[in-house]
Amino acid sequence: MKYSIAVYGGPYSHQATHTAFHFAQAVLDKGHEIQRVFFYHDGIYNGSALVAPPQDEANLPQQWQQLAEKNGVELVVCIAAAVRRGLLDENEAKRYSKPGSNLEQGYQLSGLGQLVDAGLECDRLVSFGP
Amino acid sequence: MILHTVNKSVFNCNTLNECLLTTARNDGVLLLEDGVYGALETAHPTEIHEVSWYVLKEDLLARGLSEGQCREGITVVDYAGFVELTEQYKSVCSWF
Amino acid sequence: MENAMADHKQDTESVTNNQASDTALEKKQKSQEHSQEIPATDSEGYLENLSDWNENVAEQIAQSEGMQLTEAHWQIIHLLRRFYEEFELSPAMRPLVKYIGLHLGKEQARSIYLMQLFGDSPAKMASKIAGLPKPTNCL
Amino acid sequence: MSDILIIFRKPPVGTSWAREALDLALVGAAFGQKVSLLFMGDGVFQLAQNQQPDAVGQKGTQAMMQALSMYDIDDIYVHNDSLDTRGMAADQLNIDCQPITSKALPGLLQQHKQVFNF
Repeated sequence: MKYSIAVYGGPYSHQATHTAFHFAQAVLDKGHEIQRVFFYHDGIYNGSALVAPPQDEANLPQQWQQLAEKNGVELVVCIAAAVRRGLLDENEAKRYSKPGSNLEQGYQLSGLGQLVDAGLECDRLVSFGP
Repeated sequence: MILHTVNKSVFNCNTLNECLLTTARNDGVLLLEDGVYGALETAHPTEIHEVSWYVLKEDLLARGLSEGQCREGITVVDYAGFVELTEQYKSVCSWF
Repeated sequence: MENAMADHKQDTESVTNNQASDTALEKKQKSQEHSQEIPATDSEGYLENLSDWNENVAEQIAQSEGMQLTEAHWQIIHLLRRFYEEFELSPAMRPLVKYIGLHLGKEQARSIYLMQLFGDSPAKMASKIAGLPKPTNCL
Repeated sequence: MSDILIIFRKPPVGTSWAREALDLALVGAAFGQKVSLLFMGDGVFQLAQNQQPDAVGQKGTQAMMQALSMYDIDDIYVHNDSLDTRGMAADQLNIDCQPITSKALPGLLQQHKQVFNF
Protein backbone atom coordinates (compact mmCIF):
# COMPACT_ATOMS: atom_id res chain seq x y z
CA MET A 1 0.00 0.00 0.00
CA LYS A 2 0.99 3.60 -0.50
CA TYR A 3 1.19 5.72 2.67
CA SER A 4 1.75 9.37 3.45
CA ILE A 5 2.40 10.77 6.91
CA ALA A 6 1.57 14.21 8.31
CA VAL A 7 3.52 15.61 11.28
CA TYR A 8 2.08 18.59 13.19
CA GLY A 9 4.14 18.42 16.40
CA GLY A 10 7.49 20.10 16.94
CA PRO A 11 10.52 17.92 17.62
CA TYR A 12 11.89 18.13 21.18
CA SER A 13 8.64 19.59 22.49
CA HIS A 14 6.27 16.77 21.66
CA GLN A 15 6.37 13.02 21.13
CA ALA A 16 4.46 13.31 17.86
CA THR A 17 7.60 13.39 15.74
CA HIS A 18 9.04 10.30 17.46
CA THR A 19 5.79 8.41 17.07
CA ALA A 20 5.55 9.41 13.42
CA PHE A 21 9.13 8.30 12.79
CA HIS A 22 8.67 4.89 14.45
CA PHE A 23 5.44 4.42 12.57
CA ALA A 24 7.17 5.32 9.30
CA GLN A 25 9.88 2.74 9.94
CA ALA A 26 7.30 0.08 10.77
CA VAL A 27 5.39 0.91 7.56
CA LEU A 28 8.55 0.45 5.49
CA ASP A 29 9.48 -2.73 7.39
CA LYS A 30 6.14 -4.18 6.31
CA GLY A 31 7.07 -3.58 2.69
CA HIS A 32 4.75 -0.64 2.09
CA GLU A 33 5.71 2.52 0.23
CA ILE A 34 5.76 5.97 1.81
CA GLN A 35 5.21 8.66 -0.77
CA ARG A 36 5.53 11.75 1.36
CA VAL A 37 5.99 13.06 4.89
CA PHE A 38 4.27 16.44 5.17
CA PHE A 39 5.25 18.81 7.98
CA TYR A 40 2.69 21.40 9.11
CA HIS A 41 2.08 23.59 12.17
CA ASP A 42 5.07 23.25 14.55
CA GLY A 43 6.06 20.06 12.73
CA ILE A 44 7.92 22.31 10.29
CA TYR A 45 10.81 22.59 12.78
CA ASN A 46 11.74 19.05 11.76
CA GLY A 47 13.14 20.64 8.62
CA SER A 48 15.61 22.91 10.37
CA ALA A 49 19.26 22.43 9.49
CA LEU A 50 20.20 24.29 12.66
CA VAL A 51 18.81 21.69 15.06
CA ALA A 52 21.65 20.73 17.41
CA PRO A 53 20.54 18.21 20.04
CA PRO A 54 22.99 16.83 22.66
CA GLN A 55 24.99 13.80 21.45
CA ASP A 56 22.96 11.34 23.49
CA GLU A 57 19.61 12.38 22.01
CA ALA A 58 18.07 11.51 18.67
CA ASN A 59 18.68 13.95 15.83
CA LEU A 60 15.23 13.87 14.27
CA PRO A 61 15.81 16.04 11.19
CA GLN A 62 18.74 13.82 10.28
CA GLN A 63 16.83 10.62 10.93
CA TRP A 64 14.05 11.73 8.60
CA GLN A 65 16.63 12.72 6.03
CA GLN A 66 18.28 9.30 6.13
CA LEU A 67 14.96 7.46 6.03
CA ALA A 68 13.85 9.57 3.08
CA GLU A 69 17.06 9.13 1.14
CA LYS A 70 17.12 5.38 1.63
CA ASN A 71 13.48 4.83 0.72
CA GLY A 72 12.68 7.55 -1.80
CA VAL A 73 10.32 9.46 0.49
CA GLU A 74 9.52 13.14 -0.15
CA LEU A 75 9.99 15.39 2.88
CA VAL A 76 7.68 18.34 2.26
CA VAL A 77 7.42 21.33 4.61
CA CYS A 78 4.41 23.64 4.32
CA ILE A 79 5.82 26.88 2.94
CA ALA A 80 3.31 29.21 4.62
CA ALA A 81 3.72 27.58 8.06
CA ALA A 82 7.52 27.50 7.66
CA VAL A 83 8.20 31.04 6.45
CA ARG A 84 6.08 32.47 9.26
CA ARG A 85 8.10 30.51 11.82
CA GLY A 86 11.49 31.36 10.40
CA LEU A 87 12.31 28.26 8.38
CA LEU A 88 13.53 29.36 4.95
CA ASP A 89 15.15 27.83 1.92
CA GLU A 90 17.50 29.89 -0.23
CA ASN A 91 14.74 31.22 -2.44
CA GLU A 92 12.59 32.44 0.40
CA ALA A 93 15.59 33.90 2.25
CA LYS A 94 16.31 35.92 -0.86
CA ARG A 95 12.71 36.90 -1.37
CA TYR A 96 12.41 38.27 2.17
CA SER A 97 15.98 39.65 2.31
CA LYS A 98 16.90 37.44 5.27
CA PRO A 99 20.51 36.89 6.32
CA GLY A 100 20.52 33.13 5.79
CA SER A 101 18.52 30.04 4.97
CA ASN A 102 18.11 27.06 7.27
CA LEU A 103 16.16 24.33 5.49
CA GLU A 104 17.88 20.96 5.93
CA GLN A 105 19.01 19.17 2.78
CA GLY A 106 16.55 16.66 1.46
CA TYR A 107 13.55 18.74 2.59
CA GLN A 108 11.53 20.98 0.28
CA LEU A 109 9.16 23.86 0.93
CA SER A 110 5.87 23.53 -0.89
CA GLY A 111 2.20 24.43 -0.66
CA LEU A 112 -0.49 22.94 1.52
CA GLY A 113 -1.89 21.41 -1.64
CA GLN A 114 0.71 18.67 -1.15
CA LEU A 115 -1.11 17.57 2.00
CA VAL A 116 -4.46 17.54 0.21
CA ASP A 117 -2.85 15.62 -2.63
CA ALA A 118 -1.34 13.06 -0.23
CA GLY A 119 -4.79 12.40 1.20
CA LEU A 120 -6.18 11.76 -2.26
CA GLU A 121 -3.32 9.93 -3.94
CA CYS A 122 -2.33 7.58 -1.14
CA ASP A 123 -4.14 4.56 0.26
CA ARG A 124 -3.54 5.87 3.78
CA LEU A 125 -2.69 9.25 5.25
CA VAL A 126 -1.78 9.04 8.94
CA SER A 127 -1.39 12.25 10.98
CA PHE A 128 0.57 12.83 14.18
CA GLY A 129 -0.35 15.93 16.17
CA PRO A 130 1.04 17.55 19.30
CA MET B 1 -14.35 1.43 9.31
CA ILE B 2 -12.15 4.22 10.67
CA LEU B 3 -9.19 3.80 12.99
CA HIS B 4 -9.09 6.67 15.48
CA THR B 5 -5.88 7.44 17.31
CA VAL B 6 -5.97 9.38 20.58
CA ASN B 7 -2.83 10.79 22.20
CA LYS B 8 -4.19 12.72 25.22
CA SER B 9 -4.77 11.45 28.76
CA VAL B 10 -8.45 10.98 29.50
CA PHE B 11 -7.80 12.23 33.06
CA ASN B 12 -6.79 15.65 31.82
CA CYS B 13 -8.48 16.18 28.52
CA ASN B 14 -11.79 15.67 26.74
CA THR B 15 -10.15 14.48 23.52
CA LEU B 16 -11.01 10.79 23.96
CA ASN B 17 -14.63 11.58 24.79
CA GLU B 18 -14.91 13.84 21.74
CA CYS B 19 -13.48 11.07 19.63
CA LEU B 20 -16.04 8.60 20.99
CA LEU B 21 -18.86 10.93 19.94
CA THR B 22 -17.91 10.29 16.34
CA THR B 23 -17.09 6.57 16.31
CA ALA B 24 -19.26 4.02 14.56
CA ARG B 25 -19.78 0.44 15.68
CA ASN B 26 -17.06 -1.09 13.53
CA ASP B 27 -14.47 1.63 14.17
CA GLY B 28 -11.31 1.11 16.20
CA VAL B 29 -9.69 3.35 18.81
CA LEU B 30 -5.93 3.15 19.32
CA LEU B 31 -4.57 4.84 22.43
CA LEU B 32 -1.02 6.11 22.05
CA GLU B 33 1.42 8.56 23.67
CA ASP B 34 -0.34 10.05 26.75
CA GLY B 35 -3.55 8.54 25.44
CA VAL B 36 -2.46 5.17 26.89
CA TYR B 37 -3.53 6.35 30.36
CA GLY B 38 -7.05 5.91 29.04
CA ALA B 39 -6.41 2.14 29.00
CA LEU B 40 -6.09 1.97 32.80
CA GLU B 41 -8.79 0.14 34.72
CA THR B 42 -9.73 3.31 36.58
CA ALA B 43 -10.26 5.26 33.34
CA HIS B 44 -13.89 5.51 32.39
CA PRO B 45 -14.33 7.04 28.97
CA THR B 46 -17.96 7.74 28.10
CA GLU B 47 -18.53 4.90 25.74
CA ILE B 48 -21.35 5.75 23.42
CA HIS B 49 -20.70 3.37 20.60
CA GLU B 50 -19.11 -0.05 20.79
CA VAL B 51 -15.67 0.07 19.28
CA SER B 52 -12.58 -2.13 19.24
CA TRP B 53 -9.95 -0.86 21.66
CA TYR B 54 -6.18 -0.96 21.14
CA VAL B 55 -3.26 0.47 23.06
CA LEU B 56 0.31 0.97 21.87
CA LYS B 57 2.74 -1.25 23.78
CA GLU B 58 5.81 0.97 23.42
CA ASP B 59 3.95 3.91 24.97
CA LEU B 60 2.81 1.75 27.90
CA LEU B 61 6.39 0.60 28.55
CA ALA B 62 7.80 4.12 28.28
CA ARG B 63 5.39 5.22 31.02
CA GLY B 64 6.03 2.33 33.40
CA LEU B 65 2.68 0.70 32.70
CA SER B 66 2.10 -2.98 32.09
CA GLU B 67 -0.49 -4.88 30.08
CA GLY B 68 -1.86 -6.20 33.38
CA GLN B 69 -2.94 -2.70 34.39
CA CYS B 70 -5.10 -2.27 31.30
CA ARG B 71 -8.87 -2.65 31.20
CA GLU B 72 -10.25 -5.95 29.97
CA GLY B 73 -11.02 -6.03 26.27
CA ILE B 74 -8.16 -3.78 25.18
CA THR B 75 -5.72 -5.29 22.70
CA VAL B 76 -2.06 -4.37 23.14
CA VAL B 77 -0.28 -3.78 19.82
CA ASP B 78 3.30 -2.79 18.95
CA TYR B 79 4.28 -0.52 16.03
CA ALA B 80 4.03 -3.44 13.59
CA GLY B 81 0.53 -4.03 14.96
CA PHE B 82 -0.25 -0.33 14.54
CA VAL B 83 0.64 -0.61 10.86
CA GLU B 84 -1.55 -3.72 10.52
CA LEU B 85 -4.47 -1.80 12.00
CA THR B 86 -4.00 0.95 9.42
CA GLU B 87 -4.12 -1.76 6.75
CA GLN B 88 -7.37 -3.21 8.10
CA TYR B 89 -9.29 0.01 8.64
CA LYS B 90 -10.22 2.10 5.62
CA SER B 91 -8.83 5.39 6.94
CA VAL B 92 -7.18 6.87 9.99
CA CYS B 93 -8.43 9.86 11.99
CA SER B 94 -6.03 11.34 14.56
CA TRP B 95 -7.30 13.06 17.71
CA PHE B 96 -4.83 15.29 19.50
CA MET C 1 28.63 29.88 6.54
CA GLU C 2 29.30 32.39 9.28
CA ASN C 3 31.15 34.66 6.89
CA ALA C 4 28.46 34.39 4.30
CA MET C 5 25.87 35.30 6.89
CA ALA C 6 27.92 38.25 8.11
CA ASP C 7 28.37 39.55 4.56
CA HIS C 8 24.74 39.18 3.89
CA LYS C 9 23.93 40.98 7.10
CA GLN C 10 25.99 43.93 5.94
CA ASP C 11 24.09 43.95 2.69
CA THR C 12 20.76 44.08 4.42
CA GLU C 13 22.02 46.72 6.83
CA SER C 14 23.11 48.98 4.02
CA VAL C 15 19.76 48.42 2.35
CA THR C 16 18.04 49.43 5.57
CA ASN C 17 20.18 52.54 5.80
CA ASN C 18 19.29 53.53 2.27
CA GLN C 19 15.67 53.09 3.10
CA ALA C 20 16.08 55.21 6.20
CA SER C 21 17.61 58.05 4.21
CA ASP C 22 14.78 57.61 1.75
CA THR C 23 12.25 58.87 4.25
CA ALA C 24 10.72 62.25 5.02
CA LEU C 25 12.21 64.73 2.59
CA GLU C 26 12.69 62.37 -0.32
CA LYS C 27 9.25 60.94 0.10
CA LYS C 28 7.84 64.41 -0.16
CA GLN C 29 9.81 65.10 -3.32
CA LYS C 30 8.75 61.80 -4.77
CA SER C 31 5.08 62.42 -4.25
CA GLN C 32 5.45 65.83 -5.85
CA GLU C 33 7.14 64.34 -8.89
CA HIS C 34 4.67 61.43 -9.10
CA SER C 35 7.80 59.35 -8.90
CA GLN C 36 8.25 56.47 -11.30
CA GLU C 37 9.87 54.40 -8.56
CA ILE C 38 7.96 51.47 -7.12
CA PRO C 39 7.93 51.38 -3.33
CA ALA C 40 9.82 48.52 -1.69
CA THR C 41 8.80 45.13 -3.05
CA ASP C 42 10.06 41.62 -2.40
CA SER C 43 12.07 39.83 -5.07
CA GLU C 44 8.86 38.68 -6.76
CA GLY C 45 7.45 42.16 -6.99
CA TYR C 46 4.87 42.08 -4.18
CA LEU C 47 4.66 45.25 -2.10
CA GLU C 48 6.38 44.99 1.28
CA ASN C 49 4.04 47.53 2.85
CA LEU C 50 0.52 47.11 1.62
CA SER C 51 -0.25 50.70 2.63
CA ASP C 52 2.15 51.93 -0.09
CA TRP C 53 -0.44 51.04 -2.71
CA ASN C 54 -2.19 53.62 -4.85
CA GLU C 55 -3.21 53.71 -8.47
CA ASN C 56 0.12 55.14 -9.55
CA VAL C 57 1.93 52.30 -7.85
CA ALA C 58 -0.38 49.82 -9.56
CA GLU C 59 0.53 51.35 -12.93
CA GLN C 60 4.20 51.02 -12.08
CA ILE C 61 3.97 47.41 -10.96
CA ALA C 62 2.04 46.60 -14.12
CA GLN C 63 4.62 48.35 -16.25
CA SER C 64 7.45 46.44 -14.63
CA GLU C 65 5.53 43.27 -15.59
CA GLY C 66 5.25 44.58 -19.14
CA MET C 67 1.55 45.38 -18.92
CA GLN C 68 -0.49 48.43 -19.81
CA LEU C 69 -3.58 48.77 -17.63
CA THR C 70 -6.93 49.32 -19.35
CA GLU C 71 -10.39 49.94 -17.94
CA ALA C 72 -10.97 46.17 -18.01
CA HIS C 73 -7.88 45.63 -15.82
CA TRP C 74 -8.98 48.31 -13.38
CA GLN C 75 -12.38 46.70 -12.94
CA ILE C 76 -10.71 43.51 -11.76
CA ILE C 77 -8.09 45.29 -9.67
CA HIS C 78 -10.67 47.28 -7.74
CA LEU C 79 -12.79 44.20 -7.26
CA LEU C 80 -9.78 42.32 -5.92
CA ARG C 81 -9.15 45.03 -3.37
CA ARG C 82 -12.79 44.78 -2.37
CA PHE C 83 -12.38 41.00 -1.99
CA TYR C 84 -9.40 41.56 0.26
CA GLU C 85 -11.22 44.15 2.37
CA GLU C 86 -14.11 41.79 2.80
CA PHE C 87 -12.25 38.52 3.42
CA GLU C 88 -8.69 39.53 4.40
CA LEU C 89 -7.15 37.07 1.98
CA SER C 90 -5.80 36.96 -1.54
CA PRO C 91 -8.10 34.69 -3.52
CA ALA C 92 -7.26 31.61 -5.52
CA MET C 93 -8.60 31.44 -9.08
CA ARG C 94 -11.97 29.76 -8.45
CA PRO C 95 -13.19 32.07 -5.68
CA LEU C 96 -12.00 35.08 -7.67
CA VAL C 97 -14.02 33.96 -10.67
CA LYS C 98 -17.06 33.36 -8.46
CA TYR C 99 -16.71 36.78 -6.86
CA ILE C 100 -16.44 38.45 -10.25
CA GLY C 101 -19.57 36.61 -11.32
CA LEU C 102 -21.42 38.01 -8.34
CA HIS C 103 -20.27 41.60 -8.73
CA LEU C 104 -19.37 42.24 -12.38
CA GLY C 105 -21.16 39.73 -14.52
CA LYS C 106 -20.93 36.43 -16.37
CA GLU C 107 -18.87 37.82 -19.24
CA GLN C 108 -15.95 38.66 -16.96
CA ALA C 109 -16.35 35.63 -14.71
CA ARG C 110 -14.31 33.33 -16.90
CA SER C 111 -10.74 32.24 -16.31
CA ILE C 112 -9.96 32.67 -20.02
CA TYR C 113 -10.98 36.32 -19.80
CA LEU C 114 -8.74 36.84 -16.77
CA MET C 115 -5.84 35.11 -18.49
CA GLN C 116 -6.21 37.38 -21.49
CA LEU C 117 -5.91 40.35 -19.13
CA PHE C 118 -3.33 39.14 -16.63
CA GLY C 119 -1.46 36.24 -18.22
CA ASP C 120 -1.02 32.64 -17.15
CA SER C 121 -1.53 33.09 -13.39
CA PRO C 122 -4.15 35.82 -13.30
CA ALA C 123 -5.04 35.54 -9.59
CA LYS C 124 -1.40 35.95 -8.59
CA MET C 125 -0.59 38.68 -11.09
CA ALA C 126 -3.72 40.70 -10.42
CA SER C 127 -3.13 40.39 -6.65
CA LYS C 128 0.36 41.74 -7.11
CA ILE C 129 -0.84 44.75 -9.09
CA ALA C 130 -3.75 45.32 -6.69
CA GLY C 131 -1.33 45.47 -3.77
CA LEU C 132 -2.59 42.38 -1.98
CA PRO C 133 -0.31 40.05 0.03
CA LYS C 134 1.19 37.17 -1.89
CA PRO C 135 -1.30 34.32 -1.59
CA THR C 136 0.19 32.15 1.18
CA ASN C 137 -2.04 29.23 0.53
CA CYS C 138 -1.06 28.93 -3.10
CA LEU C 139 -0.92 25.48 -4.60
CA MET D 1 -19.43 10.74 -0.75
CA SER D 2 -17.55 14.00 -0.23
CA ASP D 3 -13.81 14.10 -0.45
CA ILE D 4 -12.60 15.85 2.66
CA LEU D 5 -14.02 16.54 6.13
CA ILE D 6 -12.14 18.98 8.32
CA ILE D 7 -13.01 18.94 12.03
CA PHE D 8 -12.41 22.18 13.94
CA ARG D 9 -12.02 21.46 17.68
CA LYS D 10 -9.78 24.22 19.03
CA PRO D 11 -10.81 27.71 20.22
CA PRO D 12 -10.16 30.58 17.80
CA VAL D 13 -7.42 32.74 19.25
CA GLY D 14 -5.07 31.01 21.71
CA THR D 15 -3.29 28.89 19.09
CA SER D 16 -2.84 28.95 15.32
CA TRP D 17 -4.98 25.84 14.78
CA ALA D 18 -8.11 27.70 13.67
CA ARG D 19 -6.18 29.61 11.04
CA GLU D 20 -4.17 26.63 9.84
CA ALA D 21 -7.22 24.37 9.62
CA LEU D 22 -9.06 27.06 7.65
CA ASP D 23 -6.08 27.42 5.29
CA LEU D 24 -6.27 23.69 4.61
CA ALA D 25 -9.99 23.96 3.88
CA LEU D 26 -9.45 26.79 1.38
CA VAL D 27 -6.56 25.03 -0.33
CA GLY D 28 -8.52 21.77 -0.53
CA ALA D 29 -11.39 23.62 -2.19
CA ALA D 30 -9.07 25.56 -4.52
CA PHE D 31 -7.70 22.13 -5.45
CA GLY D 32 -11.14 21.21 -6.69
CA GLN D 33 -12.07 18.95 -3.77
CA LYS D 34 -15.49 18.84 -2.15
CA VAL D 35 -14.74 20.02 1.38
CA SER D 36 -17.06 19.80 4.39
CA LEU D 37 -16.44 21.37 7.79
CA LEU D 38 -17.50 20.23 11.26
CA PHE D 39 -17.22 22.45 14.31
CA MET D 40 -17.34 20.57 17.61
CA GLY D 41 -15.95 20.82 21.14
CA ASP D 42 -14.21 24.13 21.76
CA GLY D 43 -14.12 24.56 17.98
CA VAL D 44 -17.63 26.02 18.19
CA PHE D 45 -16.08 29.08 19.85
CA GLN D 46 -14.61 29.85 16.41
CA LEU D 47 -18.20 30.60 15.38
CA ALA D 48 -18.75 33.28 18.03
CA GLN D 49 -19.83 36.69 16.73
CA ASN D 50 -17.99 39.92 17.43
CA GLN D 51 -14.53 38.44 17.92
CA GLN D 52 -11.96 41.22 18.17
CA PRO D 53 -8.62 39.44 17.86
CA ASP D 54 -6.90 42.76 17.15
CA ALA D 55 -7.39 43.47 20.86
CA VAL D 56 -4.55 40.96 21.39
CA GLY D 57 -2.67 41.92 18.24
CA GLN D 58 -3.83 39.04 16.04
CA LYS D 59 -5.40 38.85 12.63
CA GLY D 60 -8.11 36.30 13.39
CA THR D 61 -10.18 34.18 11.01
CA GLN D 62 -13.59 35.85 11.06
CA ALA D 63 -13.24 37.63 7.74
CA MET D 64 -11.69 34.59 6.06
CA MET D 65 -14.58 32.44 7.21
CA GLN D 66 -16.96 34.70 5.31
CA ALA D 67 -15.13 33.62 2.14
CA LEU D 68 -16.04 29.93 2.52
CA SER D 69 -18.98 30.22 0.13
CA MET D 70 -16.70 31.84 -2.48
CA TYR D 71 -14.66 28.63 -2.26
CA ASP D 72 -17.86 26.57 -2.67
CA ILE D 73 -17.56 25.25 0.87
CA ASP D 74 -21.22 25.06 1.77
CA ASP D 75 -21.49 21.91 3.89
CA ILE D 76 -20.70 23.38 7.29
CA TYR D 77 -21.89 21.48 10.35
CA VAL D 78 -21.91 22.44 14.00
CA HIS D 79 -22.38 19.89 16.80
CA ASN D 80 -25.45 21.05 18.69
CA ASP D 81 -24.50 19.52 22.07
CA SER D 82 -21.16 21.33 21.93
CA LEU D 83 -23.06 24.59 21.39
CA ASP D 84 -25.48 23.82 24.23
CA THR D 85 -22.81 23.02 26.80
CA ARG D 86 -21.04 26.28 25.91
CA GLY D 87 -24.16 28.41 26.11
CA MET D 88 -24.21 29.28 22.42
CA ALA D 89 -27.19 29.39 20.06
CA ALA D 90 -27.12 27.99 16.53
CA ASP D 91 -28.84 31.10 15.16
CA GLN D 92 -26.26 33.49 16.59
CA LEU D 93 -23.11 32.34 14.83
CA ASN D 94 -20.81 34.25 12.49
CA ILE D 95 -21.52 31.94 9.53
CA ASP D 96 -24.46 29.78 8.49
CA CYS D 97 -24.09 26.24 9.82
CA GLN D 98 -26.26 23.15 9.89
CA PRO D 99 -26.68 21.86 13.44
CA ILE D 100 -25.84 18.16 13.72
CA THR D 101 -26.75 15.81 16.57
CA SER D 102 -24.35 13.46 18.34
CA LYS D 103 -26.25 10.58 16.81
CA ALA D 104 -25.48 11.79 13.29
CA LEU D 105 -21.75 12.41 13.85
CA PRO D 106 -20.50 8.87 13.09
CA GLY D 107 -22.37 8.86 9.79
CA LEU D 108 -20.83 12.20 8.84
CA LEU D 109 -17.29 10.87 9.34
CA GLN D 110 -18.02 7.67 7.41
CA GLN D 111 -19.27 9.74 4.44
CA HIS D 112 -15.85 11.26 3.79
CA LYS D 113 -12.82 9.69 2.19
CA GLN D 114 -10.38 11.70 4.29
CA VAL D 115 -10.88 13.30 7.69
CA PHE D 116 -8.51 16.02 8.93
CA ASN D 117 -8.92 16.76 12.60
CA PHE D 118 -7.55 19.93 14.22
